[in-house]
Amino acid sequence: MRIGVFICHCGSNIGGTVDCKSVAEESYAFPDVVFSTDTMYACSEPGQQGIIDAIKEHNLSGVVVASCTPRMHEPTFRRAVERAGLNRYMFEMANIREHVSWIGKNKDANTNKAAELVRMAVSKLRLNRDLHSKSFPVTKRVLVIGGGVAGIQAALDCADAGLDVVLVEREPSIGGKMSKLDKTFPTVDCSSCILGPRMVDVAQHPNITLYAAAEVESVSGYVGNFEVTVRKKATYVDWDKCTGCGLCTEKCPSKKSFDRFNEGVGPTTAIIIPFPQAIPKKASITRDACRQFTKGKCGVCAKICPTGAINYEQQDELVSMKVGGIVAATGYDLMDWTVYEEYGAGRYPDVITSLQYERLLSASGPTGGHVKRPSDGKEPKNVVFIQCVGSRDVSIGRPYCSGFCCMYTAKQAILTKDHIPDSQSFVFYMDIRSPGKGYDEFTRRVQEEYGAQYIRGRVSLIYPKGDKLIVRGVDTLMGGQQVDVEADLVVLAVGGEATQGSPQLAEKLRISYDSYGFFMEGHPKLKPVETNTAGVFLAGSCQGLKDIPSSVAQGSAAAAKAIGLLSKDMLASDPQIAQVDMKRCVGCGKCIQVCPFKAIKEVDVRGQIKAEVIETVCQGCGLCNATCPQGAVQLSHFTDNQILAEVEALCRF
Amino acid sequence: MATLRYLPLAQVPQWLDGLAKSYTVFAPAREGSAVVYRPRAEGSMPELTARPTESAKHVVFPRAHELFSFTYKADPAVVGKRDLTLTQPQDPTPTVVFGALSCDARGFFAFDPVYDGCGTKGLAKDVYYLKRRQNTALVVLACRTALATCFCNWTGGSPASREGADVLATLVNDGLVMEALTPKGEELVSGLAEAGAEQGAAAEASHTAAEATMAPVPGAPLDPKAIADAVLARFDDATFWQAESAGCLACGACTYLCPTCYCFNITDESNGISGVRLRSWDTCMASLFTLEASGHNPRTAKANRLKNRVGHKFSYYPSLHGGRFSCCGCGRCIKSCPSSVDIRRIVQNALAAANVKE
Amino acid sequence: MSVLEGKELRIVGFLCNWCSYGGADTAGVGRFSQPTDLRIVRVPCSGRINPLFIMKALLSGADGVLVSGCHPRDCHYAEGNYYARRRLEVLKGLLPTLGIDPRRFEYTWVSASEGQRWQHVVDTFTQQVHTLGPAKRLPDAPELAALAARLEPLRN
Amino acid sequence: MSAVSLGYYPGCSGLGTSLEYDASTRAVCRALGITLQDIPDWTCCGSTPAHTVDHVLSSALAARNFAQAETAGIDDVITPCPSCLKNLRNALEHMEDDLFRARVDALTERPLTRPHTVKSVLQVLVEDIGLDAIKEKVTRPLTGMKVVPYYGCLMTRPASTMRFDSPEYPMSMDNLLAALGAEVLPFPLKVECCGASFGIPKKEAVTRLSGKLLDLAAGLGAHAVVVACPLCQMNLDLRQEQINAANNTHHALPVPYFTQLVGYALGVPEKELGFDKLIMPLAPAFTAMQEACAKATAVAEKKPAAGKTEATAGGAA
Amino acid sequence: MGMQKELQAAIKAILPEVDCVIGWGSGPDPLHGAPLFMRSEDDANRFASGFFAVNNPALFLPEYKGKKVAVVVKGCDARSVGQLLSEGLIKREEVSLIGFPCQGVVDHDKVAAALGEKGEMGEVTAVLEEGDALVLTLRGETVRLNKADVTAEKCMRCQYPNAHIADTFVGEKREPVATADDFADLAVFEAMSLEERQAFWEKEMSRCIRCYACRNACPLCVCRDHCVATSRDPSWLTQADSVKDKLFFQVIHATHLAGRCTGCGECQRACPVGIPVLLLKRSLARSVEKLFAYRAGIDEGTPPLLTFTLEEPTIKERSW
Repeated sequence: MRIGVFICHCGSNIGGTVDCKSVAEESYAFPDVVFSTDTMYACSEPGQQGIIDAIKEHNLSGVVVASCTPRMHEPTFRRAVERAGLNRYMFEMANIREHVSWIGKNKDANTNKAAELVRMAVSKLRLNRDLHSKSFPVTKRVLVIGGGVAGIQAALDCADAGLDVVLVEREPSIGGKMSKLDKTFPTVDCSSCILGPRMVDVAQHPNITLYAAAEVESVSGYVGNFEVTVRKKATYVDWDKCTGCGLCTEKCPSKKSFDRFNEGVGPTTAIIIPFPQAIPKKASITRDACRQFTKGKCGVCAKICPTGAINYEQQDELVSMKVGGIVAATGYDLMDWTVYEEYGAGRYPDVITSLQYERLLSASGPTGGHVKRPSDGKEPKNVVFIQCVGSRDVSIGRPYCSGFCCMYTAKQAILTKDHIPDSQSFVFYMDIRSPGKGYDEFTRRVQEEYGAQYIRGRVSLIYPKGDKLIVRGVDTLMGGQQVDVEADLVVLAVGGEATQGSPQLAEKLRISYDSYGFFMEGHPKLKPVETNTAGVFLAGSCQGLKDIPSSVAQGSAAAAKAIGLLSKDMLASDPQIAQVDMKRCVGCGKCIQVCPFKAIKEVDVRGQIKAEVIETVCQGCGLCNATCPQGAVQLSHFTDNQILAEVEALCRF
Repeated sequence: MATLRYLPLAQVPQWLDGLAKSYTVFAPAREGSAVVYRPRAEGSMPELTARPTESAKHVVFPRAHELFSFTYKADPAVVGKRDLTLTQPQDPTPTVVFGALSCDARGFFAFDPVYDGCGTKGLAKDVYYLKRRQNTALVVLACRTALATCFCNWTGGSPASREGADVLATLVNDGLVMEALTPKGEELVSGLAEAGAEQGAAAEASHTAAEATMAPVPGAPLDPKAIADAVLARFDDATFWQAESAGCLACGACTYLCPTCYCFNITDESNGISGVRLRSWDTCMASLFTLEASGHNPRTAKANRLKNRVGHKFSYYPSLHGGRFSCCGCGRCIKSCPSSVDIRRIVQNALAAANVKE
Repeated sequence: MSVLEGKELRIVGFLCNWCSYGGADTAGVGRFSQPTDLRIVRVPCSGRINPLFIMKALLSGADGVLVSGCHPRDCHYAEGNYYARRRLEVLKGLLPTLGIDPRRFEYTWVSASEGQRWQHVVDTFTQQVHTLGPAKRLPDAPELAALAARLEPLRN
Repeated sequence: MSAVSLGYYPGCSGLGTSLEYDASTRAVCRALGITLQDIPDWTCCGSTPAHTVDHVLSSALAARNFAQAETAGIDDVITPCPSCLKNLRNALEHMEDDLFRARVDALTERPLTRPHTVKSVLQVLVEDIGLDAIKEKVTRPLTGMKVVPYYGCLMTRPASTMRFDSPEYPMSMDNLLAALGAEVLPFPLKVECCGASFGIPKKEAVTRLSGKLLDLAAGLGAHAVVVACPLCQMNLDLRQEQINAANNTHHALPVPYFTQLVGYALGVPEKELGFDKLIMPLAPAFTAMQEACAKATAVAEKKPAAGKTEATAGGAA
Repeated sequence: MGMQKELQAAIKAILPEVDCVIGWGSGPDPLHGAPLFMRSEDDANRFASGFFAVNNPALFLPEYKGKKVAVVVKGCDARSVGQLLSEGLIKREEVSLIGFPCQGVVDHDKVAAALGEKGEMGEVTAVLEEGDALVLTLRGETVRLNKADVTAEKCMRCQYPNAHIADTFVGEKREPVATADDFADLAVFEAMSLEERQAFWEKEMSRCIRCYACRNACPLCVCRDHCVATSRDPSWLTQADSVKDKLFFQVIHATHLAGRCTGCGECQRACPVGIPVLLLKRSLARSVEKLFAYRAGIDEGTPPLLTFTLEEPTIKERSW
């Protein structure tokens, strides 16, 4: 074998703490290395050309690049060696940036470590073999999980591109958080006016199948051919018959049900259509609130329904389907702010969340758009907004910025003035974060034109005094002086968190999530809507909190990825899969027993039982390899001998 | 007959310590339940009662023998040029095996023709083997009794055979009567006191007594040709070998303990730029022994492999090397077989089968 | 010369590609400085790690071996780390019988987002191995040992 | 909970400004079957003056007290004073670090050999003895007395050190007083600062901060502000006149320790509870309580259907 | 002996239904038995059970896959059969088991040690069993040995002397010697420090001749001709005569048997140079029993390392 080694300086990223030149010199002594050099940026165009030229000039049959993490540029360099005529798997990377130069301070130790990592890579490369992909057909259907604005955008884009789309929404209606908003920043245009038509498009699009009040039960399979089961939850209303006339909701005698859509601002009936623009516009029964279920008798809705759609016996229904790609757009929830005892932990009715305030402001909300405070229905004059409630707060384990609260608080202060001209808004803030087109101007307008008083400081206590709430904070711009504001209403800009059930869904999708439940993108910069599981994409706040424009952009981006994936009739399988050495297999079946993908089957080879890998099903985890006692199953590109060679390159010296 | 010498038992360690100045001395040592030939620890008394579990062949024919080592070194001046350096191992030092059994000594007779150009002029000689063979002196300790598994008399041997030994040592009362049989042997014992006549007689008596404990050769007198023919006659008798090998585990204990099994494998054990070429013991009882590069294996069943072992020892080898068995009858393969496979019984069954059919 | 004499010990890490290798990358991106002893072998999944790789390393002269995979429930391949957990735990129990201090081998779970945790794991384990000092090495075959001695000058 | 034996660390104020806290704590423990064993030759806990200067030295002072406890065979210690508690706990926490511990050990004669715990009297009453057990022993319920519990800044904070109740809105003393029969008013400022540390250097801070507490308590109609900290008590009680003067108010709110009220309810004789040490007399609170009781009884008698109301309020001090 | 005759009768009864019956016959000397493959009444007459019937006949069963065979089993042999069955390596309908109450078997190393200076085992010309004693004849003299002193260790802690799975059971079931395995042998070993243990293995393994009798005597080693010990792809071991490679093989063997080894001890018995290789497997068996409450060959279900549970209550993961 003729190996070429390229040590990348990555500017000063590596070169600053690793002596790249001496690593290159040392590498020349490694077995089968016939060429070694250091290079400033291996991934750059001239860097890649240098590799290609060296392959040709020195007739190299394998290449090692020591640079950044293979999770970053392995595909880049594989393509480069391929351009030079080598098989893309005749390439190895040594990670001397993330694992060496960026974490070690001692240059000698770093240089030594880098050289050893190169030796490991060379030792493995010597055992690499050409690998070739197989192709398999794909299912041209996309599953979109979550019908908020991001999911709606992804579903419509995919459907417009001609793909079949299955949209699954947990709530009885799509629309997500955006449908609860009164207006949107920075244009202060009506939320339902811009979202409503898109929701209708979803309902009417011939390529979209919508399952509302449904959740993803299980996912198996692999990119191009996932098997998905959806659980349609019992709504006790036959939606095929329901016309959405709303008669049942008018007559329902149980009127104290928690109103989920209105964030609990005022009660609702046990049978509901969540809001007038709901898609699908169908009724559903809240079981816990319904007298038919709690008391065993009522049946008013059944009696009154003109189409006989009410069915108290309805059961959950499981629907299975095959899809080629999946877009997760599950959004966010507000965090449980009642951990803040100093804000009353829910004891004071006039301390409400920003989303509750949206419902108070909304013309379609329970108060018809009149701002009335919950305790006594009075119109508040002094409204205090507290930002960063559950954001940027290490003490409750929420160190991140929710990103959109500064903007919606500003919007709400403007709306407050619009609704109650003689009101005064106070905003306690930590920093005003308004990067975005027209955003900062917006936050200035609320102060300059609408007279909202912005106080830079945290609030340490809210306590009632008479029918007022005293909001005690600090004004850090006034030398840290304590300020007490008498408020009629306090609105908390509660931060977001990954929506309930995110980790469980991630486990079903086999994607990663961070400690807050947000799904992990494939790469923070270069793969923002892809995940590490091929065929699964992310859109909207499930990946990290974001505002409407960003969510919509991501919805489109995820759709573009899904469309790109399914634009081909056939997909190439990853050839890094398990292979059985038939001669050595004794047919003991242990590999079949452990394979998580059922990718190994028993075959009869001239009367003897043997294991055989189904190439398009194998995902390349290598569990079979580690299980087979005689090593008859080997994971290509990560064979026993390759890993042993790496171990020996480290230990036998 | 050379002068007999006498070494009191108590002086054995001291004498061996003396030899250790000019020789590497191997002697039987008890380790766990086994007795093995070990480079002797200074001042130690060798195990003289229990017979060694293993044969002494590894002294001359190590389990893994370094033939040479190699290193590739990059030439910085010429891109891609590698200089290969080969290094020969050091020559073996003069070695003495003290306490070999007479069957061990005779076992080397099976090796010699194979490694010495097969006795044929012009064929390569195996210097690695020959150097060690020539450098090694064998002090044979005469057996005083036969064990149930002993059958050296089948192969022309006896408990106190002088064949192949450089010195024959016989335990009498509280000392060893030493009889040098070769100049190499003479060099070893020349410093010892002469033995008395009664000591010589006692040694002789011990030899005779040991001989008496040997079970007689079946169907005496011994007819090696008849045995060779009978074993060969069973070549195509699969049923015979299946039955004989039914209890066989196909492990290599028999061949690795055998003083006459000389088969080997050659591997390069390298790490990176350097490595060694090893010649290591191989066993015909293993499947890999006959695995061909094509993937084909003519001997996948243990019956085939057992047939080869017995056939080789009693038929094929003799046909190439003047009728001599490549078996010295030490019985270690029987004694240590986990399944008590008895090579004598296989030969006898072959003879019986030959008699029935002819 | 490979090991910085007296300063570094030989620590081998086996990391799954999806979580822990990513976590180590995240630590790098965050410039979370770590001791330099560890060398990482990348494998697709902790389920790929045959416990014998660890034994191979320990018997071949590693002073410590660290395995890290996805947290339970997070395995990219759904189940690999569950098998790994059982196998590695059993392996750990065998080490004392071989005369190897079980503290020379640890396994843990680090996700791709846990750069800081990875730093902590590396710090802690490296310190642990340094407390134990260099492992006693089993003798090589005499011929290999002699070879190593002969080759020593060539390496410099 | 049967007989409990605990080491007792009174703290410096227990010998001076809060004699009544110390006395009532001992009396209450006696009444509840808790045997207190004083740490022999105890010294300063290393609190405020020391820990602002040198953490090691401060911890060494605390460690000396634990070492003294060891000589008497005591492992588990209680103290009434939250400030002492915080520093004793802090020291134990710091000493989990071997390096820190070595530095402490170098300063003390006797390194600690055993693990120790330290709790507040309030925590022991609420968590170990239990409200039910206390309720059972109440012979003189405080029915009719309106109280606000004031925990002070330290009793539950820092949360990671105190590990007791909610740091922002604790309820343990509320519940305890309710168990005694008192009417506990929700007091939003229950953990606010009284200004204790500024008692000497910046008196106006005290008058402002403590004034706010008294204003709210009076506004709520409380008969007494019940406290658990000697420093709070001193500010609110001893300085109440100064506060009144500075803020132009006319408060006369008694500021008893919770132990005093527990002791009273359990039937401990008043003289053992040090009521006489309070600057703002407690008597009006009891009077108010009795009046409220009488009113309630009268209302109850007017409504025969309501059944018998228990009114066994005892005499005031 | 009654038992012998009864077993022979049972063997003869089943002979017509099977390809062969695997049991024990006599060996090359009076102290050794040997596996016996019976196809005729004559063969059955040569059947010999008892103290010298040491071999584990379960070893041979996978070779007979596809044929129906009967096998005479001691309690420990039945455990091996049970494990082979639970792993699907043999089929229940192809195996017929004849069980009997095992009274324990000989440990040849103990006999050799007991004889000491009196002579070697190979010199013994006759053996008589007299109650609790063995009467040996060698060099014209008789030597009495206490059977208990020369009984295999595994029998001294035997919990399952009566084959727990048997199609035919001959004789009355006997009380087990022990009700639980206290792993006392490991405790003895573990009295050594870690350094001493390492030195112990270094010394013991140095005399290994790499014959792989340990492996080939193991009824659960399924790889047979394809063992990684000698393969070059994968290449786990070198051919060097090194303690490292030899010990590593023992680790390979033991880990491959983790959760599967039934403790029959054949590996150790087969070792021609007497290396205590069972120790490693005992250590693993103890871990497996502790972690997964699993006793190979006895407990039903998948061997613990071929399955998992989401929560592992017994595995205390290290809190970093």
